[in-house]
Amino acid sequence: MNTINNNTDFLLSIENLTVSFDGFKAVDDLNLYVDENEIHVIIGPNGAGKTTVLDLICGRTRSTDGSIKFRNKELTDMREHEIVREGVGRKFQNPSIYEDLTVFENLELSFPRGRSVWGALTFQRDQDVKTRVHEIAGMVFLDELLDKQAALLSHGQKQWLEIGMLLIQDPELLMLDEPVAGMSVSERKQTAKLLNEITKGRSVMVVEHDMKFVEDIAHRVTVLHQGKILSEGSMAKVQADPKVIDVYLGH
Amino acid sequence: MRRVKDIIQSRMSRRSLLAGTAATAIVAATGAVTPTFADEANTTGLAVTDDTVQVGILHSVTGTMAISETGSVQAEKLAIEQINAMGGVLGRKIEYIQEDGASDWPTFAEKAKKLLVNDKVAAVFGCWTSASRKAVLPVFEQYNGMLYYPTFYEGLEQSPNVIYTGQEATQQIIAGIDWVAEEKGAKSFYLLGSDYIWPRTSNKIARKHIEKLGHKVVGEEYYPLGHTQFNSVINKIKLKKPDVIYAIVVGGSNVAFYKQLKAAGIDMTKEKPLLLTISVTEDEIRGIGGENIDGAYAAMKYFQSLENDNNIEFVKAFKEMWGDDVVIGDVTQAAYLGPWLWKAAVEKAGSFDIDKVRLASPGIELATAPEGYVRVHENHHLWSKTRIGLAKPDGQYELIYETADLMEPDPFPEGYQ
Amino acid sequence: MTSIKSFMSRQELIGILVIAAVLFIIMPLAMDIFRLNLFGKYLTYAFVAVGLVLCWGKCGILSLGQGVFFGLGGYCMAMYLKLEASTPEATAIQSTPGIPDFMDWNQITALPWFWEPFNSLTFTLLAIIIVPAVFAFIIGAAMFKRRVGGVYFAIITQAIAAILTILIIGQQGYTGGVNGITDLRTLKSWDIRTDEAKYILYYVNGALLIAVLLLSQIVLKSKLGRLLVAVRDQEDRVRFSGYDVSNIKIFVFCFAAVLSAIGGAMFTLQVGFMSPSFVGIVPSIEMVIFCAVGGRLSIFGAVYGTLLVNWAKTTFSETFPELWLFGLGALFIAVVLIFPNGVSGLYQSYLAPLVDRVVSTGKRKGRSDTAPPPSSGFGAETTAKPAE
Amino acid sequence: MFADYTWTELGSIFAMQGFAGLILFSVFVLMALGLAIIFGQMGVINMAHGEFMILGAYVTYLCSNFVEAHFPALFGIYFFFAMALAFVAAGALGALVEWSLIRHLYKRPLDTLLATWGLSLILQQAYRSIFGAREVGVSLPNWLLGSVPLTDIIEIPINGIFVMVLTFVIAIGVYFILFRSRMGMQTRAVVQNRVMAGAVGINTQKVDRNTFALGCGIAGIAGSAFTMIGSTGPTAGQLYIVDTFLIVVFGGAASLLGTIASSFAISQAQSTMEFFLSGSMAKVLTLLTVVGILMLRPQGLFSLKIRR
Repeated sequence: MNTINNNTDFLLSIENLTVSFDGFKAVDDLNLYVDENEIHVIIGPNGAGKTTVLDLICGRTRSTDGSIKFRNKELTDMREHEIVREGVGRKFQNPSIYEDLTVFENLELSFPRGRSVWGALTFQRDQDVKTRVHEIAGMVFLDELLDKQAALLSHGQKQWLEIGMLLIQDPELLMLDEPVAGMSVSERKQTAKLLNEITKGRSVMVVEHDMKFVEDIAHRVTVLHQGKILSEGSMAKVQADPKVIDVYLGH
Repeated sequence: MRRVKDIIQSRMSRRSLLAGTAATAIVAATGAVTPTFADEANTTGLAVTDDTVQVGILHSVTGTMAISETGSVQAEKLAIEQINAMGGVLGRKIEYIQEDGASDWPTFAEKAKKLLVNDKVAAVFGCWTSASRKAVLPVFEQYNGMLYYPTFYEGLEQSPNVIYTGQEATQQIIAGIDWVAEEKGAKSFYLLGSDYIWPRTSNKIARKHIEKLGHKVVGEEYYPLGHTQFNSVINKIKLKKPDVIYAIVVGGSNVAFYKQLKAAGIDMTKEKPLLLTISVTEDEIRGIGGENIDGAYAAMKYFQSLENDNNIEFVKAFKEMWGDDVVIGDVTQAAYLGPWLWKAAVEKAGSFDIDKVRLASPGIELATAPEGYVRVHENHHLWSKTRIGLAKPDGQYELIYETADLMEPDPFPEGYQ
Repeated sequence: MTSIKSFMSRQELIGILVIAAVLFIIMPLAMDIFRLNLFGKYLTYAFVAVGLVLCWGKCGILSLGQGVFFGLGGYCMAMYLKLEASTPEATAIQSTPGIPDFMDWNQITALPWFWEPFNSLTFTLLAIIIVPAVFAFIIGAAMFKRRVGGVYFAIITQAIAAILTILIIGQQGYTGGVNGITDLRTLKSWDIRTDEAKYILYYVNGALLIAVLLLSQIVLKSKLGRLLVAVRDQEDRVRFSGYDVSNIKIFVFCFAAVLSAIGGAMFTLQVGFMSPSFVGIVPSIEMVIFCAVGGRLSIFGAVYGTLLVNWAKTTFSETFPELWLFGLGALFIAVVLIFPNGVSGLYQSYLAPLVDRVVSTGKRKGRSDTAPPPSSGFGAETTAKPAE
Repeated sequence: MFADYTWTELGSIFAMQGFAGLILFSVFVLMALGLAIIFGQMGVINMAHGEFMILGAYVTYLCSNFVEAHFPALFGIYFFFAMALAFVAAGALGALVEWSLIRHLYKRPLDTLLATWGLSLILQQAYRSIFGAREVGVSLPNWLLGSVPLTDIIEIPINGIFVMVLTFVIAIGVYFILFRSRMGMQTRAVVQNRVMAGAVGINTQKVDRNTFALGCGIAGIAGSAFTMIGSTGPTAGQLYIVDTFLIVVFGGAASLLGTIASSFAISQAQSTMEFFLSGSMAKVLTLLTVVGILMLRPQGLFSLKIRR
């Protein structure tokens, strides 16, 4: 195996990562690197292992083998909330927000303070919190809806709210799983704008199917197929790769 | 089912009526001065009027214990009806207020308190398990009530507020063990029981007595209440080959135990080993099935098949009231004694007053008891005989042996603790 | 006023005042001491129900073993009282005077070591809180760290209730067995059986319940309270917001356990005994239904639910003893199928708007310009969304 | 603990205890199979499962009385009719309950727990009102009583063998229904993807009802078989419910094989411990071990690692 070295300049370096479910290798000896300030998009057919990679990084799934280093810190044996506290944020495919709470409360709960039981009990809604919540709500187009119960938002607004909940944590690596799925055309445009806005000063990994959207945002693209990297590089390079064409069109 | 409210209301209206019409001294609180017969009976603060007296029946009608307690309720109601038919107690008809303990001990305590404090009943017939009795005992002592408790039990108790109409442990155990040792030549015993205080205490007494006779206990075993798998202990019994299995299994476990015993090839009619129980009455046999317990011996004080005139009459009356297919077990008979013993004590005292009834109780005799003659001991238990019955496939016991004399109740047996 | 507002809305303040009025004024006036004592007994179950609102209604953790904690609290109290009742003089009749009667019946000749500390009232009071908290912590840590939740947690807690019951019954020399610990008389030589004592205990019980309600209210109105709901609805999201979900769950489970234990201790004091029949499966699940009937999302509802079910149980079984199980069974089904938010849900949808209107018309003039900015409002949970 | 016995006796002990364990195992499997279908396949917690068993037992009781009174000649084989009837009766009640109660609660598993607990209270009281509070005895044909002696110590109870054979037959039957029949395929399809199954034309409501009825029906058969070894009373069902749930959870809820394996493990452990310890402590230890293992391995003995 060509392990490069133990310390890299990459923000995130995944090496020899493998996970198998009862013998089925969903991710197979994967090597993948993410630079600072990079928007890295993972594409690939269904079942390629895209979401599994995100799950592995954020600790939702435990790897069978290999390493995931974030700022040269090993993530594979850390627990989810510890990984989050390291600065990795994760948005799920289906909007996962707290429907019973208001938009304000959703954002407030994600504010990175008072995360222990005692801290939560003594948490004060001070000016800091309010300012930050208003600021983020403005970014995700929800500043008018702060008192609305989250369950009553539209699908697109829920997606934005979840992105907002990540932003308020100010993560260094933001992972988005199909952020525009189920959105209207105008919402997609707004989302692309939003992503370009929020990626300033951080790295983003995106799993996406919508090629138009990928083209709009991607700095670098990785194509996964059957748990392995099929192709990697700029969007143009990947699109021209015959292996990729074969996988996408050959089926 | 009588509604409590109706009873209270009728009492109230009667009182106001009497107060309005005539001067028949109702609540002469001062009345210690040569009161008339009726007056004294009415001034005890109890629910007594000129022609009625109220008592409580407190058993589980719901829950797991309902199975066992139904017979006691029936017996108590029969006794009350018979007493009323004979003219009641001190010329007053007995009315009962029935409460459901729901197989739940605090409910028993709560209902007991209600009967004593709110309904001011003159006596309570009730409780079945030791746990329910232990729960109500402080209530009866605090509010000075009178409880007639029908079940054979572990002893170690003697309350001024309770008359124990069933046997305490020694009355059931000692004569039974003497009998198997003498008549059947038994030398080794396997003790088995459900895991709670009565079987444990009883087995403790049994063990002491067996050892006193110079015989041997080869095993002692307890299973949780409601346990239904006895194959392991049956295997142990087979290995140890005791002369006697001494079984104090109760409730639903009983059924499983005897069925499995039979299925495992232990034929009790062959008496190798012989099975002696103190927990299976005719009531339980109905659930077990007569064919499954055929050949077992039971040490009790009463069997439905007793052939004396009292019992023949009692069984007939019981069946008339509750249907032909009922059976009567030891506890049911003991429950039947309660109202009669209370009646006798009240009449001896000439008053319903609890303290007077208590003082009058020791020495009360009942020659009409279905089990034969009984007498109340100073310690509030009954003198009674121990009898050995042989279980028959039809679900009845055949009387094999009875002690010549009444056994003295001894709730705190010296040398057995 | 602002400090109260920060953890209580006007409606909730009214709610707590109403409960206080019912407990301290209406009931003592309306009932004789017998009924009041009974009512006090029901109130001890309300502690459990309030704990279940936090644990189950808010956080989605259904414990079918709350009876275990109720029992632990109750047994701790009972052990102290029993030791006080078992003076050598009072137990002179025994072969070993000075130990509880049931030990003597079981041939135990010396007080077991774990009974010794219960000679001290201070230790006992601490134990009532600490023992169940530690026990809940062990269960919670083992289960929640491994992400055992939902149905599995319910079944395992139920099994624990079963185990503890068998153990208490089986070890009767140390625990009093199936009879429990009975015949408790005095607390620091103060007779707890007199009517006067019952009044005092009733008021102590009521005051404790109000305190527990206030405490729960503080928890619910803190960020932790909103986190509980968040954990129930989107456990993963909470985790990926950087919270250790298992710690939150362990906390709320321990909190509910301690509340139950306080209820259990008050039960022992008011009823005068403790037995394994409050530890097992049936009482535990009945306590869940108290909470469900009241409305699993409302701590006030839980109190009313407890009182309502117990009142119904007593009345039903007095009038139709053979039928009350039908009624109770139907209640279970109805509360799940027809009104999952229980009494408080009915109140919220029918009565609350009315009350609100009446109260706010009186206050509107004074506060129209001092209304807090919308963003500091708290979202009331109104959706009928039972925990899964 | 072995010192009291000779070697031959020890041999016999293990033989007999093994057999006692096997009977217990059969009992557990019978109890748990129906629950494993309902809980494992549908995710419904049926706290009234024990009451469905008791329904089967009461049906058997009625049958035995009826046959004894009207067709004494057929008494030897009435048990088979009784079991079929028990299956039908419990299954029919199951279908009714599914239709009136369970189908509204598929998305709220904890609520099914409460609702079915309520149902169990109602059924218990119904039994009590109809059959009386006392336990009823079911008379068995003679060929089911007694035992086959192997050695002078070891005897094998016939009803034990009968229960074992019955368990085997039913387990095979369930396997075929779930994994080899169209109904089973549909059931599994609905379990795995309700929406998709509906989209390809499976009547999901009907499948749900049949699955639930099947589970209840098996409980009915189990109850019928239990009349041979246990008691039949209104509240007897409650004795089994916790054990049964633990078995299913311990086995890994979705796995029938797991249910069987966990029945085996628990029954053997319990029956062996019962021999050397007291019955109460054996029960406590067994349950504690199961709970302990479940804390370490919450998914149970057998479970598929699945992608989320």
